[in-house]
Amino acid sequence: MCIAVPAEVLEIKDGNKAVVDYGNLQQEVRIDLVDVNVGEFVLVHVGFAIQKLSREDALQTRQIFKEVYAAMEE
Amino acid sequence: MCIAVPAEVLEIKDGNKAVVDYGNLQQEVRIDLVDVNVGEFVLVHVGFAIQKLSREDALQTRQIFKEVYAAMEE
Amino acid sequence: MKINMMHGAGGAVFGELLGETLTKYKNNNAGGIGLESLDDGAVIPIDGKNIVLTTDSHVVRPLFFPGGDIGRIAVCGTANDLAMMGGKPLALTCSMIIEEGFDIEILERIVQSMDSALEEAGASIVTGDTKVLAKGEIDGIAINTAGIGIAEKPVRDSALKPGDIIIVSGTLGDHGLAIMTSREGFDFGEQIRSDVAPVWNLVNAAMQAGEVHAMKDPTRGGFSNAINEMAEKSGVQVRISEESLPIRRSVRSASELLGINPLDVANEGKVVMGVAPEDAEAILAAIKKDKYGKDAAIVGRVVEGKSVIMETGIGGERFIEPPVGDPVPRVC
Amino acid sequence: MKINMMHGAGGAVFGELLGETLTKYKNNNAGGIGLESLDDGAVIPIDGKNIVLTTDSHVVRPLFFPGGDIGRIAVCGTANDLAMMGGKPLALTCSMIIEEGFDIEILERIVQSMDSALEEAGASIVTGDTKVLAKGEIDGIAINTAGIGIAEKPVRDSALKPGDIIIVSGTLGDHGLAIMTSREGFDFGEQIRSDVAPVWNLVNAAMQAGEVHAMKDPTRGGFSNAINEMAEKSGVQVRISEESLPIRRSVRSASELLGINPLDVANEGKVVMGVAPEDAEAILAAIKKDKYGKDAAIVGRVVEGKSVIMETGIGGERFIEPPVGDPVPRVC
Amino acid sequence: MAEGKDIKKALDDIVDRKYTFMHICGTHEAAIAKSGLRSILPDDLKIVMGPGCPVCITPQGEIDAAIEMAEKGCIVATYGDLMRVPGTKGSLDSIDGDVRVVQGVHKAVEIAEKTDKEVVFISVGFETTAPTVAAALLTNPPENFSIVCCHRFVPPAMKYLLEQGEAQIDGFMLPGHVCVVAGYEDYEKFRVPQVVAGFEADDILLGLYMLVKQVKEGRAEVENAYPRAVSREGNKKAMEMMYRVFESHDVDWRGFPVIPDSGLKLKPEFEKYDALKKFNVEIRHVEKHSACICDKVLRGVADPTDCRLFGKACTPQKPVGPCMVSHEGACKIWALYNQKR
Amino acid sequence: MAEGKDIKKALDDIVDRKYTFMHICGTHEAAIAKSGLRSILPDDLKIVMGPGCPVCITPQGEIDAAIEMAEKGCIVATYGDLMRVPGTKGSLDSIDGDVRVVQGVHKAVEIAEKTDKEVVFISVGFETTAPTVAAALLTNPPENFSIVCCHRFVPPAMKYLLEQGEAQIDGFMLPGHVCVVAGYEDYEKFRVPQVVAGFEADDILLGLYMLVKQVKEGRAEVENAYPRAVSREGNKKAMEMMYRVFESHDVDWRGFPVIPDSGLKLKPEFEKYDALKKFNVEIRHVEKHSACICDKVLRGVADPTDCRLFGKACTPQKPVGPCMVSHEGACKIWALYNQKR
Ligand code: SF4
Ligand code: SF4
Ligand SMILES: [Mg+2]
Ligand SMILES: [Mg+2]
Ligand SMILES: [Mg+2]
Ligand SMILES: [Mg+2]
Ligand SMILES: [Mg+2]
Ligand SMILES: [Mg+2]
Ligand SMILES: [Mg+2]
Ligand SMILES: [Mg+2]
Ligand SMILES: [Mg+2]
Ligand SMILES: [Mg+2]
Repeated sequence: MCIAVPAEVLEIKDGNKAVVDYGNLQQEVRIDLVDVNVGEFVLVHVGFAIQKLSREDALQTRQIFKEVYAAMEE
Repeated sequence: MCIAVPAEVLEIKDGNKAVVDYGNLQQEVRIDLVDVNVGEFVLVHVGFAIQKLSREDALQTRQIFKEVYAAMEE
Repeated sequence: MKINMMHGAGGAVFGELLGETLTKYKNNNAGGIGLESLDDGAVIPIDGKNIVLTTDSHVVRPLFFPGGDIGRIAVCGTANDLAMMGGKPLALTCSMIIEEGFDIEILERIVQSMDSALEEAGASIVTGDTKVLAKGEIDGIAINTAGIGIAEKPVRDSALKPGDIIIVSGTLGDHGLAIMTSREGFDFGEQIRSDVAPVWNLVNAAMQAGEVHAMKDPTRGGFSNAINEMAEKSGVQVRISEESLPIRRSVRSASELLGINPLDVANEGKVVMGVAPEDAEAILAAIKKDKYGKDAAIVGRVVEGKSVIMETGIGGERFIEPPVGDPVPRVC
Repeated sequence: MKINMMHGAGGAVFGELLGETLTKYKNNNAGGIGLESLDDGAVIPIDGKNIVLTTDSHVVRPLFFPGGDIGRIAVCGTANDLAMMGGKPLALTCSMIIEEGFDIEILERIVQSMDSALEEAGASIVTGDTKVLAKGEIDGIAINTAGIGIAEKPVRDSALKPGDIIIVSGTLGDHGLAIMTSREGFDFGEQIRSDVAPVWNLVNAAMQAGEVHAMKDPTRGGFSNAINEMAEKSGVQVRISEESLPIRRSVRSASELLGINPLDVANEGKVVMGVAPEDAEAILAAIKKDKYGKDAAIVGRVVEGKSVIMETGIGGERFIEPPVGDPVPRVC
Repeated sequence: MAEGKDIKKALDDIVDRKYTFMHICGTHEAAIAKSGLRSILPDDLKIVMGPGCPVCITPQGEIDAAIEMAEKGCIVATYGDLMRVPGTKGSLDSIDGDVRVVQGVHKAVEIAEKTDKEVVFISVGFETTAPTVAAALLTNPPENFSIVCCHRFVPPAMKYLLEQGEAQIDGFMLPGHVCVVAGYEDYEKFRVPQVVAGFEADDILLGLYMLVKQVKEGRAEVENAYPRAVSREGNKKAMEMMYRVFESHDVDWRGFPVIPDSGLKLKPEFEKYDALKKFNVEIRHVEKHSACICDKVLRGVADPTDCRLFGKACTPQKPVGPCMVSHEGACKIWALYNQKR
Repeated sequence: MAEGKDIKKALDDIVDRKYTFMHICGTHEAAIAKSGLRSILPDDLKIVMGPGCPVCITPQGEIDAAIEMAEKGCIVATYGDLMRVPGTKGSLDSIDGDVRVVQGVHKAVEIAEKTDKEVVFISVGFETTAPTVAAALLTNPPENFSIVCCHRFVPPAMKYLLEQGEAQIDGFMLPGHVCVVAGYEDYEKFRVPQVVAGFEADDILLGLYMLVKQVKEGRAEVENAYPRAVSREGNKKAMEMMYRVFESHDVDWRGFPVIPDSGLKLKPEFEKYDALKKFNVEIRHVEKHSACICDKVLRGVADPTDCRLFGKACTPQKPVGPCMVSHEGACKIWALYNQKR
């Protein structure tokens, strides 16, 4: 029930802050709630990163999509 | 040092009030400071009649003017 | 530096702001009479036609007052500025800025009043705009009208010539004193009424009757301001005869009571014009035939020199100066 | 009933106020296109010439924002409304309402910005008006501009025909999101910039390249509002392809972050037009040559019926509705 | 859109009878509406909205308290969503005070750092949001900062809803971003089909597909269609921070009664940030309209017009239940539709 | 205008050397300016303005007190004249509070009768005005009404001025409307030529004529050129009412020191109407610039530029003495003239 947007971590700053990129749009967000490194992806909600997004899991979703689509094609 | 305007008393009202006419302009003013009757003239300052104007004295001023003018004409 | 209330009252302080800030456009003229003239409006020649263009924002308080309301002023003010350029009012725009919480019934009354003023002025509101601001961001309502008209022969406010006769189209000070006395609680009721009215018909009659050299409507800053602007821009001296100035008895009484010069306050349905001396009587007669021109009078004449001089009732002279700031009722 | 903020945000609630109160003038037309049309402006035929007239009051906050300021908007907004009627901008009026205490240096910056926008738009401010209100009676400044232009062939917003192709002249949502993010403190700095610009040149190029049937600038209420007005007034259905809508990546990111539909917020340098299908490619090419038309795109088509339908990326359909009230950043 | 059409076909194939699923998330509703997703679903497949935004279910008393803070001269900061939610005498955007929209709690703290005035953050939100507030309170905001804590949890509300009796709902699409933080273990106690879904159109379609499949296969478990962001345990660090600052308690929801353990309150050691205590403001419990049948409307067993408050005590201008607050609420949609006729 | 020319001729005839007279009344100055009277006087006859309006001589501290009342949420009512007189940090018309211009004290009382708010009337004025305030206080204004009493008397100021040493002034035109109320007996103690005059141009010309005549004849008495309104004893009823409510005390005047018995204060039985006591506001005695030479400027023995404050500590924006406050004040005229150059 809460808008959250994926973003890439560009820079880690002091005071639990990081600069992230949402897609041609950068903003400083708080990273108190996650442990992240530059180059990783996070979900940002109300200006806080609330979770890391892993590439593998993202792929896994795509995998499920694929299975559905494959099922249809049978 | 105080703007005061002559007016004719048109009507006496309750509560130390009177309706006066300044010349095509009527207003209710306070008459606490003077004893006046309808038809008499008063000087009004900040919405209060501050003095009666007597016709005779008015004439007397005109008389002084006249004397001055007469003096000149000699 | 900060804007202060004096900046809004016309006159010298406003003049400085105008000169140094508000007119600093390089793009200030579309071929005819432009912003540089600071006249009642602009003139843009289009294929031999003179299109007159003008604008005014209206913020009068109270919104309804004896003799008129903000809607009637919004229409007449702009129609009259067109007329002052010699232009017949044709079409007006209307842009309202309204405060959240404003009563829609009052809005309806304003619109109705505008419509009946349009009827009288022979013009239409052809396009508009509305903005609503949050509570406290504007006090009630502000109405801008702009307008266009067509002038056979544009008339400037700066073309007085020595020898010209100065005519005013009616009594002076009515609007300003009506506003002030209804605002400040002097209980005068309807005894002093605004003169707000459209004047194109009387202006047109005057122009048909003879040579009108210069015109201006004595709005903000009153007659004092208008006649000074005309004299200064024309490079002439104007001499006004105090005793010939048409001032309603009730207005004179109120102005004495309040310590306010009726020449310093706004009129909304009046014209000051400088006319060729040989045409003066004909023009005056033509104006007097109009509904809004009955009290018209010759009030002065133009001579070589500068400034505006009042020839007073006792045979004295004084300057008529543009007022500094909005007049306030005084007791001393 | 009282005015509320919804009344000022365009859309349905404002439409009611418009219909029932603000357009109740009997005197609403000077011979051509009048107030009854609720188009971007009016058209007044004078001796075979089509004079276009329009007005807008500008109250944008903050006064200065990435990509523009209130002065640039005041000039472009009115110049563009003229262009939307097919009119070449010629002359503008400028009427300012200023709060006591306003900084004169800021005023100077606004005037300079207006002047350079005029330069670009090829127009002039030829007449003006200034009112000063007491502290608290207005919040800072409001600027009204009205303007006139000349249209060879007036263009209405109500003349879409089935078969027409819908073109937008560039990316959508830039201005609205720039304003919102600079106002609400999202620290985006200059990453999202207003698109405020004069569009006469690209409009003119489009009209030279082919048949432009209808035009409107998607200002208040954004593209959603403009396209709905066009469809409803024209009595047609418009079908928009979601994937063809040009939206800047940064604007899209911000709109996702804020939960705001970029189609619902204002643009200040964009045009929505319906053009003859056979001319669509030529017109698009002409627009793309203009400085402010690089991102122009064909975004939809007109069919018989009513409403505006979005054909979504997943092959679905939904209505595009005019927004109710000003969008607010959301978290859910 | 080949893909979209393909999915539509997959769903067409699998849907063999009427199915109704409920999502309980405003962001799901927005994504569904934006993508026109309902227009491509098979006629027999319905997705309806539950009590899904933390704002709609904020009771009037909490809005009133926020307004009272503003009237006392505090700077009130909150999310844009809350601005137009009506309390008993108006909404935050209709009052005179200094009310500011912020992106998050940290921006409200920044305001407090730059002013001497009192800054009160109206802290709404579900599990997704509460940890951000905890994080802010754990980093020593200035003394002039405080919050009105209005946080609520999803599972207790779902539990309440399910306990009201039979629902014409075949399963639930769980709120992806709530589960990002809280995980979905808590939902496993509910004996209904549930799928956690993301917010792309594809995510939602996948969620629906998995829900239909689960129903058809007779299962009633929690599946995850959003694994790129959601795990069973959620974000443990975030949850732990949340419970360092807050503890659960019983609160009422707009139109609902008090639901046990469905809200958060500040722990004693953080009471100095409690705006209600600081300014001695009480949340007036606006007397519960027992007549509100939102729960039935939400469970699909009643129409808004079956409610005797509908259009009378309860209108879009003066809503009683959450179904009348939310733009996507069934009661509001019915009311606006009737107004237009 | 035959008449005007005739008078001019009469004065031309009688004026045989340089004469300078002082009026001490703003209303005289206004009438002189409006009628262009100076333009018809013989070159050798000058009429200059003294400390003639009750507003200009109101010290900053009293303006500051009025502003403080407004800032405390009182409705402040006063005459228009006072609106633009600067205190130490602004004038009444530049502040945010509720400040209203009224015609007289009774209108301020009416405001109080219609509101629950406190209404404070800033009560300035000379003998002419003070009795109207007494009349109002004697007719039981409501409890939420009070006044800041700033009334002053003319004769003590004139006495002070005359005691400062030689003046280049041949005589005084006495303020007609002050004398309407107070009579002119009090002025008979001054051993200088004086004439009470009215406010028509003719009245003033007559006054001047009588002054010149008195000087020429070597007299130094009080004559009355305004008998239609003024008598030696004045309006006894008004004066008596005034002294029922007020008693005289020592006050300072803007730019002057404390002048004994030159002001009025409320008698103990009317102290409940004393706004200063009611709201615990003190009139800060803005430290006297002993350097102000207004008295010398007024007596014609110094020019404004002889004052070392002129244009520095004392400007039209921040005036020190009354000569810089009044529009007709010598210092203000000089300052504005210099600004323009
Ligand atoms: S109409 Fe109102 S009270 Fe009735 S169910 Fe809907 S939200 Fe609840
Ligand atoms: S300049 Fe100022 S201080 Fe000096 S005499 Fe004049 S009023 Fe007094
Ligand atoms: Mg004018
Ligand atoms: Mg104008
Ligand atoms: Mg005008
Ligand atoms: Mg507009
Ligand atoms: Mg003119
Ligand atoms: Mg437009
Ligand atoms: Mg427009
Ligand atoms: Mg526009
Ligand atoms: Mg003007
Ligand atoms: Mg158009």
